Amino acid sequence: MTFLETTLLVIAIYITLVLVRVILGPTIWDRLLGLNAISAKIIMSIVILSIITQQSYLLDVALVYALLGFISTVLIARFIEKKGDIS
Amino acid sequence: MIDLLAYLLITIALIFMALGVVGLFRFKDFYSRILISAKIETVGFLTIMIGFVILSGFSYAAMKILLITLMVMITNPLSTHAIARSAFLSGYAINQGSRP
Amino acid sequence: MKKMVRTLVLILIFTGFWLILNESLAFSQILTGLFFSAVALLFTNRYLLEDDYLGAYGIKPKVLFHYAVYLFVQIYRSGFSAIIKIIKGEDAVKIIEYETCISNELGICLLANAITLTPGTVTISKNGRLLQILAFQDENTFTDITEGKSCSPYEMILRRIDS
Amino acid sequence: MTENIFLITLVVLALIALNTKKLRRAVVYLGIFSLVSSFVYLLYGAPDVAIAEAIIGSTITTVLYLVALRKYQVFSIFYSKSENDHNISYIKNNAPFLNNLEAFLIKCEMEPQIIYSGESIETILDQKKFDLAIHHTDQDIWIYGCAEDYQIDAVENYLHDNHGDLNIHLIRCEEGDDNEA
Repeated sequence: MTFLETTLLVIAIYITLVLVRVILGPTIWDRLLGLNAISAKIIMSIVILSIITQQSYLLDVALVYALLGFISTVLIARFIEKKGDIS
Repeated sequence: MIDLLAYLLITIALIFMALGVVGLFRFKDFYSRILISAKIETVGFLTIMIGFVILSGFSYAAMKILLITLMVMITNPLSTHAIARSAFLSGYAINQGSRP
Repeated sequence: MKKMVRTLVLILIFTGFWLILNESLAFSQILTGLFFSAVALLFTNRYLLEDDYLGAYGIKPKVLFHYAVYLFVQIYRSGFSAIIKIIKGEDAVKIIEYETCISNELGICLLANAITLTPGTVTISKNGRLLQILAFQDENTFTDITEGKSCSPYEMILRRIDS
Repeated sequence: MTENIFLITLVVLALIALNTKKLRRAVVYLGIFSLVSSFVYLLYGAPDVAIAEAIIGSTITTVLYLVALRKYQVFSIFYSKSENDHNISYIKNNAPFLNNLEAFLIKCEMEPQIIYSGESIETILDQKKFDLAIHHTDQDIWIYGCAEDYQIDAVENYLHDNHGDLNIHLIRCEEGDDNEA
Protein backbone atom coordinates (compact mmCIF):
# COMPACT_ATOMS: atom_id res chain seq x y z
CA MET A 1 0.00 0.00 0.00
CA THR A 2 1.58 3.24 -1.08
CA PHE A 3 1.38 6.54 0.74
CA LEU A 4 -1.34 8.00 -1.49
CA GLU A 5 -3.58 4.95 -1.11
CA THR A 6 -3.25 5.26 2.65
CA THR A 7 -4.26 8.92 2.37
CA LEU A 8 -7.34 7.91 0.39
CA LEU A 9 -8.25 5.37 3.06
CA VAL A 10 -7.86 7.96 5.85
CA ILE A 11 -10.08 10.42 3.99
CA ALA A 12 -12.70 7.68 3.53
CA ILE A 13 -12.66 7.09 7.28
CA TYR A 14 -13.13 10.85 7.87
CA ILE A 15 -16.12 10.78 5.53
CA THR A 16 -17.77 8.02 7.56
CA LEU A 17 -17.11 9.95 10.79
CA VAL A 18 -18.69 13.12 9.41
CA LEU A 19 -21.60 10.94 8.23
CA VAL A 20 -22.22 9.93 11.85
CA ARG A 21 -22.58 13.64 12.68
CA VAL A 22 -24.94 14.07 9.74
CA ILE A 23 -27.15 11.21 10.94
CA LEU A 24 -27.09 12.24 14.63
CA GLY A 25 -27.15 16.01 14.12
CA PRO A 26 -30.01 17.54 16.10
CA THR A 27 -30.84 20.35 13.65
CA ILE A 28 -31.03 20.52 9.87
CA TRP A 29 -28.16 23.03 9.78
CA ASP A 30 -25.84 20.42 11.25
CA ARG A 31 -26.72 18.16 8.35
CA LEU A 32 -26.02 20.93 5.86
CA LEU A 33 -22.65 21.51 7.51
CA GLY A 34 -21.89 17.81 7.07
CA LEU A 35 -22.89 18.01 3.39
CA ASN A 36 -20.46 20.89 2.93
CA ALA A 37 -17.60 19.05 4.66
CA ILE A 38 -18.21 15.82 2.75
CA SER A 39 -18.24 17.66 -0.57
CA ALA A 40 -14.78 19.18 0.18
CA LYS A 41 -13.46 15.75 1.12
CA ILE A 42 -14.83 14.13 -2.06
CA ILE A 43 -13.00 16.77 -4.15
CA MET A 44 -9.76 15.82 -2.36
CA SER A 45 -10.35 12.11 -3.02
CA ILE A 46 -10.93 12.71 -6.74
CA VAL A 47 -7.61 14.62 -6.96
CA ILE A 48 -5.80 11.78 -5.14
CA LEU A 49 -7.35 9.20 -7.48
CA SER A 50 -6.20 11.13 -10.52
CA ILE A 51 -2.65 11.32 -9.18
CA ILE A 52 -2.59 7.59 -8.36
CA THR A 53 -3.87 6.50 -11.78
CA GLN A 54 -1.96 9.26 -13.68
CA GLN A 55 -5.08 10.23 -15.62
CA SER A 56 -5.42 14.00 -15.57
CA TYR A 57 -8.87 14.04 -17.20
CA LEU A 58 -10.36 12.84 -13.91
CA LEU A 59 -9.63 16.34 -12.59
CA ASP A 60 -12.49 17.70 -14.72
CA VAL A 61 -14.99 16.03 -12.40
CA ALA A 62 -13.39 17.77 -9.41
CA LEU A 63 -13.55 21.07 -11.29
CA VAL A 64 -17.27 20.58 -11.94
CA TYR A 65 -17.84 19.89 -8.25
CA ALA A 66 -15.83 22.93 -7.22
CA LEU A 67 -17.93 25.11 -9.51
CA LEU A 68 -21.39 23.67 -8.87
CA GLY A 69 -21.21 22.00 -5.47
CA PHE A 70 -22.23 25.06 -3.48
CA ILE A 71 -25.51 25.54 -5.34
CA SER A 72 -27.38 22.77 -3.53
CA THR A 73 -26.18 23.96 -0.10
CA VAL A 74 -27.18 27.56 -0.78
CA LEU A 75 -30.56 26.49 -2.17
CA ILE A 76 -31.47 24.31 0.80
CA ALA A 77 -30.30 26.98 3.26
CA ARG A 78 -32.42 29.64 1.54
CA PHE A 79 -35.37 27.25 1.43
CA ILE A 80 -35.27 26.84 5.21
CA GLU A 81 -34.69 30.54 5.83
CA LYS A 82 -37.68 31.64 3.73
CA LYS A 83 -39.92 28.84 5.08
CA GLY A 84 -40.51 27.15 1.76
CA ASP A 85 -40.44 30.09 -0.60
CA ILE A 86 -37.64 29.96 -3.18
CA SER A 87 -37.40 32.96 -5.44
CA MET B 1 13.70 15.03 -1.67
CA ILE B 2 10.90 17.20 -3.02
CA ASP B 3 8.52 14.26 -2.63
CA LEU B 4 9.32 14.09 1.07
CA LEU B 5 8.23 17.71 1.46
CA ALA B 6 4.94 16.91 -0.27
CA TYR B 7 4.38 13.89 1.97
CA LEU B 8 5.05 16.04 5.03
CA LEU B 9 2.51 18.65 3.88
CA ILE B 10 -0.13 15.97 3.21
CA THR B 11 0.43 14.45 6.66
CA ILE B 12 0.04 17.87 8.30
CA ALA B 13 -3.20 18.41 6.39
CA LEU B 14 -4.52 15.02 7.50
CA ILE B 15 -3.81 15.93 11.13
CA PHE B 16 -5.61 19.26 10.64
CA MET B 17 -8.66 17.50 9.22
CA ALA B 18 -8.65 14.95 12.04
CA LEU B 19 -8.82 17.84 14.50
CA GLY B 20 -11.73 19.30 12.53
CA VAL B 21 -13.61 15.99 12.82
CA VAL B 22 -12.88 15.90 16.56
CA GLY B 23 -14.27 19.43 16.81
CA LEU B 24 -17.50 18.28 15.17
CA PHE B 25 -18.09 15.85 18.02
CA ARG B 26 -16.58 17.78 20.92
CA PHE B 27 -18.63 20.96 20.77
CA LYS B 28 -22.22 20.92 21.91
CA ASP B 29 -23.43 24.17 20.33
CA PHE B 30 -24.18 24.52 16.63
CA TYR B 31 -22.54 27.93 16.18
CA SER B 32 -19.21 26.85 17.63
CA ARG B 33 -19.32 23.76 15.43
CA ILE B 34 -19.76 25.85 12.30
CA LEU B 35 -16.97 28.20 13.39
CA ILE B 36 -14.49 25.42 14.07
CA SER B 37 -15.12 22.60 11.67
CA ALA B 38 -15.96 24.36 8.44
CA LYS B 39 -12.98 26.61 8.84
CA ILE B 40 -10.44 23.99 9.80
CA GLU B 41 -11.54 22.55 6.45
CA THR B 42 -10.10 25.66 4.77
CA VAL B 43 -6.65 25.18 6.28
CA GLY B 44 -6.62 21.45 5.62
CA PHE B 45 -7.82 21.87 2.04
CA LEU B 46 -5.22 24.51 1.23
CA THR B 47 -2.37 22.47 2.72
CA ILE B 48 -3.30 19.18 1.06
CA MET B 49 -3.74 20.85 -2.33
CA ILE B 50 -0.29 22.49 -2.08
CA GLY B 51 1.09 19.02 -1.30
CA PHE B 52 -0.55 17.58 -4.43
CA VAL B 53 0.77 20.40 -6.61
CA ILE B 54 4.31 19.74 -5.38
CA LEU B 55 3.82 16.00 -5.92
CA SER B 56 2.69 16.32 -9.53
CA GLY B 57 5.50 18.66 -10.53
CA PHE B 58 5.29 21.31 -13.24
CA SER B 59 2.60 20.00 -15.57
CA TYR B 60 -0.93 20.71 -16.76
CA ALA B 61 -2.34 18.59 -13.93
CA ALA B 62 -0.69 20.87 -11.37
CA MET B 63 -2.26 23.92 -13.01
CA LYS B 64 -5.67 22.22 -12.98
CA ILE B 65 -5.28 21.49 -9.27
CA LEU B 66 -4.43 25.16 -8.69
CA LEU B 67 -7.57 26.13 -10.61
CA ILE B 68 -9.68 23.79 -8.45
CA THR B 69 -8.17 25.30 -5.29
CA LEU B 70 -8.99 28.81 -6.50
CA MET B 71 -12.60 27.88 -7.27
CA VAL B 72 -13.12 26.20 -3.89
CA MET B 73 -11.62 29.22 -2.13
CA ILE B 74 -14.20 31.41 -3.86
CA THR B 75 -17.28 29.19 -3.38
CA ASN B 76 -16.62 27.67 0.08
CA PRO B 77 -17.25 30.90 2.08
CA LEU B 78 -20.50 31.37 0.18
CA SER B 79 -21.99 28.12 1.42
CA THR B 80 -20.72 28.58 4.98
CA HIS B 81 -22.19 32.07 5.05
CA ALA B 82 -25.50 30.77 3.70
CA ILE B 83 -25.77 28.11 6.42
CA ALA B 84 -24.87 30.50 9.26
CA ARG B 85 -27.23 33.19 7.95
CA SER B 86 -30.07 30.70 7.59
CA ALA B 87 -29.66 29.50 11.18
CA PHE B 88 -29.38 33.06 12.52
CA LEU B 89 -32.36 34.49 10.66
CA SER B 90 -34.53 31.52 11.64
CA GLY B 91 -34.04 32.50 15.27
CA TYR B 92 -31.85 29.67 16.50
CA ALA B 93 -30.56 30.58 19.96
CA ILE B 94 -27.01 31.87 20.37
CA ASN B 95 -25.26 30.59 23.46
CA GLN B 96 -24.05 33.89 24.88
CA GLY B 97 -23.38 32.76 28.43
CA SER B 98 -20.06 31.37 29.59
CA ARG B 99 -20.27 27.65 30.13
CA PRO B 100 -17.64 25.53 31.88
CA MET C 1 -9.30 53.25 -23.64
CA LYS C 2 -9.25 51.91 -20.09
CA LYS C 3 -12.22 49.69 -20.89
CA MET C 4 -10.47 48.28 -23.93
CA VAL C 5 -7.45 47.33 -21.85
CA ARG C 6 -9.63 45.60 -19.26
CA THR C 7 -11.48 43.63 -21.95
CA LEU C 8 -8.19 42.52 -23.47
CA VAL C 9 -6.84 41.38 -20.10
CA LEU C 10 -10.02 39.38 -19.44
CA ILE C 11 -9.80 37.72 -22.87
CA LEU C 12 -6.18 36.74 -22.16
CA ILE C 13 -7.11 35.23 -18.77
CA PHE C 14 -9.94 33.21 -20.31
CA THR C 15 -7.59 31.95 -23.02
CA GLY C 16 -5.24 30.78 -20.30
CA PHE C 17 -8.09 28.80 -18.71
CA TRP C 18 -8.94 27.28 -22.10
CA LEU C 19 -5.33 26.19 -22.64
CA ILE C 20 -5.08 24.62 -19.17
CA LEU C 21 -8.35 22.72 -19.64
CA ASN C 22 -7.31 21.43 -23.07
CA GLU C 23 -3.77 20.57 -21.93
CA SER C 24 -2.03 21.70 -25.09
CA LEU C 25 -0.11 24.72 -26.31
CA ALA C 26 -0.63 24.33 -30.06
CA PHE C 27 -1.18 27.37 -32.25
CA SER C 28 -4.66 26.25 -33.34
CA GLN C 29 -5.69 25.87 -29.69
CA ILE C 30 -4.57 29.43 -28.93
CA LEU C 31 -6.61 30.77 -31.85
CA THR C 32 -9.76 28.85 -30.81
CA GLY C 33 -9.25 29.96 -27.22
CA LEU C 34 -9.04 33.64 -28.21
CA PHE C 35 -12.13 33.33 -30.42
CA PHE C 36 -14.26 31.57 -27.81
CA SER C 37 -13.26 33.88 -24.94
CA ALA C 38 -14.15 36.93 -27.04
CA VAL C 39 -17.51 35.41 -27.97
CA ALA C 40 -18.24 34.44 -24.35
CA LEU C 41 -17.36 37.91 -23.07
CA LEU C 42 -19.48 39.67 -25.70
CA PHE C 43 -22.44 37.36 -25.14
CA THR C 44 -22.30 37.78 -21.35
CA ASN C 45 -22.02 41.56 -21.54
CA ARG C 46 -24.83 41.95 -24.01
CA TYR C 47 -27.45 39.39 -22.96
CA LEU C 48 -26.83 38.14 -19.40
CA LEU C 49 -25.80 41.21 -17.38
CA GLU C 50 -28.02 44.18 -16.61
CA ASP C 51 -25.35 46.78 -15.90
CA ASP C 52 -21.86 47.39 -17.12
CA TYR C 53 -19.86 45.61 -14.45
CA LEU C 54 -16.58 45.71 -16.32
CA GLY C 55 -15.84 49.28 -15.34
CA ALA C 56 -17.31 49.11 -11.83
CA TYR C 57 -15.65 45.92 -10.63
CA GLY C 58 -12.13 46.47 -11.85
CA ILE C 59 -9.36 45.64 -9.42
CA LYS C 60 -5.64 46.23 -9.71
CA PRO C 61 -3.43 43.11 -9.93
CA LYS C 62 -1.05 44.54 -7.35
CA VAL C 63 -3.84 45.03 -4.80
CA LEU C 64 -5.19 41.55 -5.54
CA PHE C 65 -1.77 39.97 -5.02
CA HIS C 66 -1.20 41.83 -1.76
CA TYR C 67 -4.68 40.80 -0.56
CA ALA C 68 -4.08 37.13 -1.44
CA VAL C 69 -0.72 36.95 0.35
CA TYR C 70 -2.08 38.66 3.47
CA LEU C 71 -5.12 36.34 3.45
CA PHE C 72 -2.87 33.28 3.15
CA VAL C 73 -0.76 34.30 6.17
CA GLN C 74 -3.87 35.19 8.18
CA ILE C 75 -5.60 31.85 7.43
CA TYR C 76 -2.67 29.89 8.83
CA ARG C 77 -2.25 32.14 11.86
CA SER C 78 -5.83 31.80 13.00
CA GLY C 79 -5.90 28.13 12.00
CA PHE C 80 -3.34 27.35 14.67
CA SER C 81 -5.22 29.36 17.28
CA ALA C 82 -8.38 27.41 16.35
CA ILE C 83 -6.56 24.14 17.12
CA ILE C 84 -5.86 25.35 20.66
CA LYS C 85 -9.58 26.10 21.01
CA ILE C 86 -10.50 22.56 19.92
CA ILE C 87 -8.14 21.02 22.46
CA LYS C 88 -9.33 23.26 25.29
CA GLY C 89 -12.99 22.98 24.29
CA GLU C 90 -14.06 26.63 24.63
CA ASP C 91 -17.35 27.08 22.85
CA ALA C 92 -18.86 30.41 23.83
CA VAL C 93 -19.68 32.58 20.82
CA LYS C 94 -20.85 36.16 20.37
CA ILE C 95 -22.00 38.51 17.63
CA ILE C 96 -19.99 41.60 16.74
CA GLU C 97 -21.44 44.54 14.85
CA TYR C 98 -18.71 46.17 12.84
CA GLU C 99 -18.77 49.16 10.54
CA THR C 100 -16.08 49.19 7.87
CA CYS C 101 -14.32 52.25 6.54
CA ILE C 102 -14.46 51.02 2.93
CA SER C 103 -16.97 52.75 0.69
CA ASN C 104 -16.52 50.54 -2.37
CA GLU C 105 -19.11 47.76 -2.74
CA LEU C 106 -16.61 45.27 -4.20
CA GLY C 107 -14.19 46.03 -1.36
CA ILE C 108 -16.86 45.29 1.28
CA CYS C 109 -17.69 41.98 -0.39
CA LEU C 110 -14.01 41.00 -0.53
CA LEU C 111 -13.65 41.91 3.15
CA ALA C 112 -16.66 39.76 4.08
CA ASN C 113 -15.22 36.90 2.05
CA ALA C 114 -11.88 37.22 3.81
CA ILE C 115 -13.59 37.26 7.22
CA THR C 116 -15.48 34.08 6.39
CA LEU C 117 -12.36 32.36 5.05
CA THR C 118 -10.40 33.13 8.20
CA PRO C 119 -10.97 30.40 10.81
CA GLY C 120 -12.90 31.56 13.83
CA THR C 121 -15.11 34.23 12.24
CA VAL C 122 -18.13 34.04 9.93
CA THR C 123 -19.95 37.01 8.39
CA ILE C 124 -23.68 36.65 8.99
CA SER C 125 -25.24 39.62 7.29
CA LYS C 126 -24.25 42.75 5.43
CA ASN C 127 -26.32 45.91 5.40
CA GLY C 128 -24.62 48.77 3.63
CA ARG C 129 -21.35 49.26 5.47
CA LEU C 130 -22.48 47.43 8.61
CA LEU C 131 -21.32 43.83 8.95
CA GLN C 132 -22.54 41.33 11.55
CA ILE C 133 -19.81 38.90 12.46
CA LEU C 134 -20.15 35.67 14.43
CA ALA C 135 -16.99 35.05 16.44
CA PHE C 136 -15.65 33.34 19.54
CA GLN C 137 -16.00 35.02 22.89
CA ASP C 138 -12.33 35.88 23.29
CA GLU C 139 -11.73 36.84 19.68
CA ASN C 140 -10.44 40.41 19.79
CA THR C 141 -9.25 41.09 16.25
CA PHE C 142 -12.19 43.33 15.46
CA THR C 143 -13.24 44.71 18.84
CA ASP C 144 -9.92 46.48 19.29
CA ILE C 145 -10.38 48.24 16.00
CA THR C 146 -13.87 49.53 16.70
CA GLU C 147 -12.68 51.17 19.88
CA GLY C 148 -9.66 52.74 18.23
CA LYS C 149 -11.72 54.00 15.26
CA SER C 150 -9.09 53.09 12.72
CA CYS C 151 -8.91 50.58 9.88
CA SER C 152 -7.65 47.02 10.11
CA PRO C 153 -4.82 45.93 7.79
CA TYR C 154 -7.32 44.20 5.48
CA GLU C 155 -9.16 47.44 4.95
CA MET C 156 -5.97 49.39 4.40
CA ILE C 157 -5.21 47.00 1.53
CA LEU C 158 -8.70 47.03 0.08
CA ARG C 159 -9.05 50.82 0.19
CA ARG C 160 -6.52 51.13 -2.61
CA ILE C 161 -8.86 49.47 -5.14
CA ASP C 162 -10.20 52.73 -6.47
CA SER C 163 -7.16 54.92 -6.41
CA MET D 1 -10.77 -1.64 1.59
CA THR D 2 -11.47 1.93 0.42
CA GLU D 3 -14.03 0.64 -2.08
CA ASN D 4 -15.83 -1.30 0.63
CA ILE D 5 -16.08 1.75 2.87
CA PHE D 6 -17.67 3.81 0.08
CA LEU D 7 -20.07 1.03 -0.89
CA ILE D 8 -21.26 0.53 2.70
CA THR D 9 -21.70 4.31 2.98
CA LEU D 10 -23.94 4.27 -0.09
CA VAL D 11 -26.16 1.53 1.32
CA VAL D 12 -26.46 3.25 4.70
CA LEU D 13 -27.36 6.58 3.08
CA ALA D 14 -30.01 5.04 0.85
CA LEU D 15 -31.63 3.25 3.81
CA ILE D 16 -31.67 6.41 5.94
CA ALA D 17 -33.10 8.54 3.14
CA LEU D 18 -35.91 6.03 2.73
CA ASN D 19 -36.66 5.75 6.43
CA THR D 20 -36.59 9.38 7.55
CA LYS D 21 -39.90 11.04 8.34
CA LYS D 22 -38.92 14.63 7.59
CA LEU D 23 -38.59 15.23 3.88
CA ARG D 24 -36.07 18.07 4.04
CA ARG D 25 -33.63 15.76 5.76
CA ALA D 26 -34.13 13.26 2.95
CA VAL D 27 -33.09 15.94 0.42
CA VAL D 28 -29.81 16.47 2.29
CA TYR D 29 -29.18 12.72 2.52
CA LEU D 30 -29.79 12.34 -1.21
CA GLY D 31 -27.30 15.13 -1.90
CA ILE D 32 -24.60 13.24 0.00
CA PHE D 33 -25.69 10.03 -1.75
CA SER D 34 -25.14 11.56 -5.17
CA LEU D 35 -21.71 12.91 -4.11
CA VAL D 36 -20.49 9.51 -2.93
CA SER D 37 -22.00 7.63 -5.85
CA SER D 38 -20.22 9.96 -8.28
CA PHE D 39 -16.91 9.06 -6.62
CA VAL D 40 -17.75 5.36 -6.83
CA TYR D 41 -18.36 5.71 -10.58
CA LEU D 42 -14.87 7.23 -10.85
CA LEU D 43 -13.41 4.37 -8.82
CA TYR D 44 -14.79 1.87 -11.33
CA GLY D 45 -13.42 3.86 -14.25
CA ALA D 46 -16.35 5.81 -15.69
CA PRO D 47 -15.51 9.55 -15.65
CA ASP D 48 -18.23 10.49 -18.15
CA VAL D 49 -20.98 9.04 -15.97
CA ALA D 50 -19.38 10.73 -12.97
CA ILE D 51 -19.54 14.18 -14.64
CA ALA D 52 -23.20 13.63 -15.53
CA GLU D 53 -23.97 12.53 -11.97
CA ALA D 54 -22.13 15.55 -10.56
CA ILE D 55 -24.07 18.06 -12.65
CA ILE D 56 -27.46 16.41 -12.30
CA GLY D 57 -27.14 15.40 -8.66
CA SER D 58 -25.88 18.71 -7.31
CA THR D 59 -28.15 21.11 -9.19
CA ILE D 60 -31.17 19.77 -11.02
CA THR D 61 -32.33 17.10 -8.56
CA THR D 62 -32.08 19.46 -5.59
CA VAL D 63 -34.07 22.15 -7.37
CA LEU D 64 -36.74 19.64 -8.41
CA TYR D 65 -37.07 18.19 -4.91
CA LEU D 66 -37.31 21.64 -3.33
CA VAL D 67 -39.97 22.77 -5.81
CA ALA D 68 -41.91 19.62 -5.00
CA LEU D 69 -41.51 20.32 -1.26
CA ARG D 70 -43.09 23.77 -1.63
CA LYS D 71 -46.48 22.08 -1.83
CA TYR D 72 -45.85 20.68 1.61
CA GLN D 73 -46.81 23.14 4.34
CA VAL D 74 -44.12 24.18 6.81
CA PHE D 75 -45.34 24.49 10.42
CA SER D 76 -42.83 26.50 12.43
CA ILE D 77 -42.83 26.09 16.21
CA PHE D 78 -40.89 28.43 18.51
CA TYR D 79 -39.84 26.92 21.80
CA SER D 80 -38.79 29.14 24.69
CA LYS D 81 -37.81 27.98 28.14
CA SER D 82 -37.81 30.11 31.25
CA GLU D 83 -34.45 29.20 32.73
CA ASN D 84 -31.33 30.03 30.82
CA ASP D 85 -30.24 26.61 29.62
CA HIS D 86 -30.25 26.00 25.90
CA ASN D 87 -28.70 22.58 25.83
CA ILE D 88 -30.73 20.84 23.15
CA SER D 89 -30.30 17.27 24.36
CA TYR D 90 -31.46 18.40 27.82
CA ILE D 91 -34.59 19.97 26.36
CA LYS D 92 -35.30 16.93 24.22
CA ASN D 93 -35.07 14.55 27.16
CA ASN D 94 -37.26 16.68 29.42
CA ALA D 95 -40.02 17.46 26.98
CA PRO D 96 -41.29 14.21 25.51
CA PHE D 97 -44.50 15.89 24.49
CA LEU D 98 -42.58 17.83 21.82
CA ASN D 99 -41.60 14.61 20.08
CA ASN D 100 -45.18 13.38 20.20
CA LEU D 101 -46.41 16.69 18.82
CA GLU D 102 -43.93 16.43 15.96
CA ALA D 103 -45.07 12.89 15.15
CA PHE D 104 -48.69 14.05 15.19
CA LEU D 105 -47.97 16.94 12.80
CA ILE D 106 -46.13 14.64 10.39
CA LYS D 107 -49.19 12.39 10.41
CA CYS D 108 -51.31 15.41 9.41
CA GLU D 109 -49.03 15.94 6.37
CA MET D 110 -47.21 18.98 7.64
CA GLU D 111 -43.51 19.66 8.01
CA PRO D 112 -42.77 20.69 11.61
CA GLN D 113 -39.73 22.84 12.24
CA ILE D 114 -38.87 23.41 15.89
CA ILE D 115 -36.65 26.38 16.70
CA TYR D 116 -35.16 26.48 20.18
CA SER D 117 -35.11 30.21 20.67
CA GLY D 118 -33.15 32.00 23.36
CA GLU D 119 -35.33 35.09 23.37
CA SER D 120 -38.18 35.77 25.74
CA ILE D 121 -41.74 34.88 24.81
CA GLU D 122 -42.79 38.52 24.40
CA THR D 123 -40.17 39.17 21.73
CA ILE D 124 -41.22 36.07 19.84
CA LEU D 125 -44.88 37.04 19.97
CA ASP D 126 -44.10 40.55 18.80
CA GLN D 127 -41.54 40.06 16.11
CA LYS D 128 -41.42 36.55 14.73
CA LYS D 129 -43.67 34.87 12.22
CA PHE D 130 -44.82 31.68 13.87
CA ASP D 131 -47.53 29.08 13.71
CA LEU D 132 -47.17 27.87 17.27
CA ALA D 133 -45.15 29.33 20.14
CA ILE D 134 -44.48 27.25 23.23
CA HIS D 135 -43.44 28.77 26.56
CA HIS D 136 -42.21 26.25 29.10
CA THR D 137 -42.01 27.30 32.75
CA ASP D 138 -41.42 25.06 35.73
CA GLN D 139 -44.98 23.84 36.16
CA ASP D 140 -46.95 25.04 33.20
CA ILE D 141 -46.74 24.91 29.45
CA TRP D 142 -48.26 27.84 27.59
CA ILE D 143 -49.03 27.37 23.93
CA TYR D 144 -49.81 30.38 21.75
CA GLY D 145 -51.51 29.86 18.44
CA CYS D 146 -53.44 32.00 16.03
CA ALA D 147 -57.18 31.71 15.83
CA GLU D 148 -57.47 31.82 12.06
CA ASP D 149 -55.33 28.73 11.72
CA TYR D 150 -57.72 25.78 11.70
CA GLN D 151 -54.97 23.28 12.50
CA ILE D 152 -54.89 24.57 16.08
CA ASP D 153 -58.13 22.76 16.89
CA ALA D 154 -56.66 19.41 15.90
CA VAL D 155 -53.54 20.13 17.96
CA GLU D 156 -55.67 21.07 20.99
CA ASN D 157 -57.72 17.89 20.78
CA TYR D 158 -54.63 15.78 20.43
CA LEU D 159 -52.92 17.39 23.42
CA HIS D 160 -56.01 16.99 25.61
CA ASP D 161 -56.32 13.32 24.75
CA ASN D 162 -52.70 12.30 25.17
CA HIS D 163 -51.16 14.71 27.66
CA GLY D 164 -53.89 15.53 30.15
CA ASP D 165 -51.49 15.21 33.09
CA LEU D 166 -49.28 18.16 32.03
CA ASN D 167 -50.54 21.66 32.79
CA ILE D 168 -51.07 22.77 29.24
CA HIS D 169 -52.80 26.09 28.56
CA LEU D 170 -53.67 27.01 25.01
CA ILE D 171 -54.01 30.70 24.21
CA ARG D 172 -55.41 32.02 20.95
CA CYS D 173 -54.13 35.35 19.74
CA GLU D 174 -56.26 38.06 18.17
CA GLU D 175 -56.83 37.75 14.49
CA GLY D 176 -54.09 39.20 12.33
CA ASP D 177 -52.65 41.03 15.28
CA ASP D 178 -49.18 39.65 15.65
CA ASN D 179 -48.80 37.20 12.86
CA GLU D 180 -47.39 39.68 10.39
CA ALA D 181 -43.82 40.45 11.25
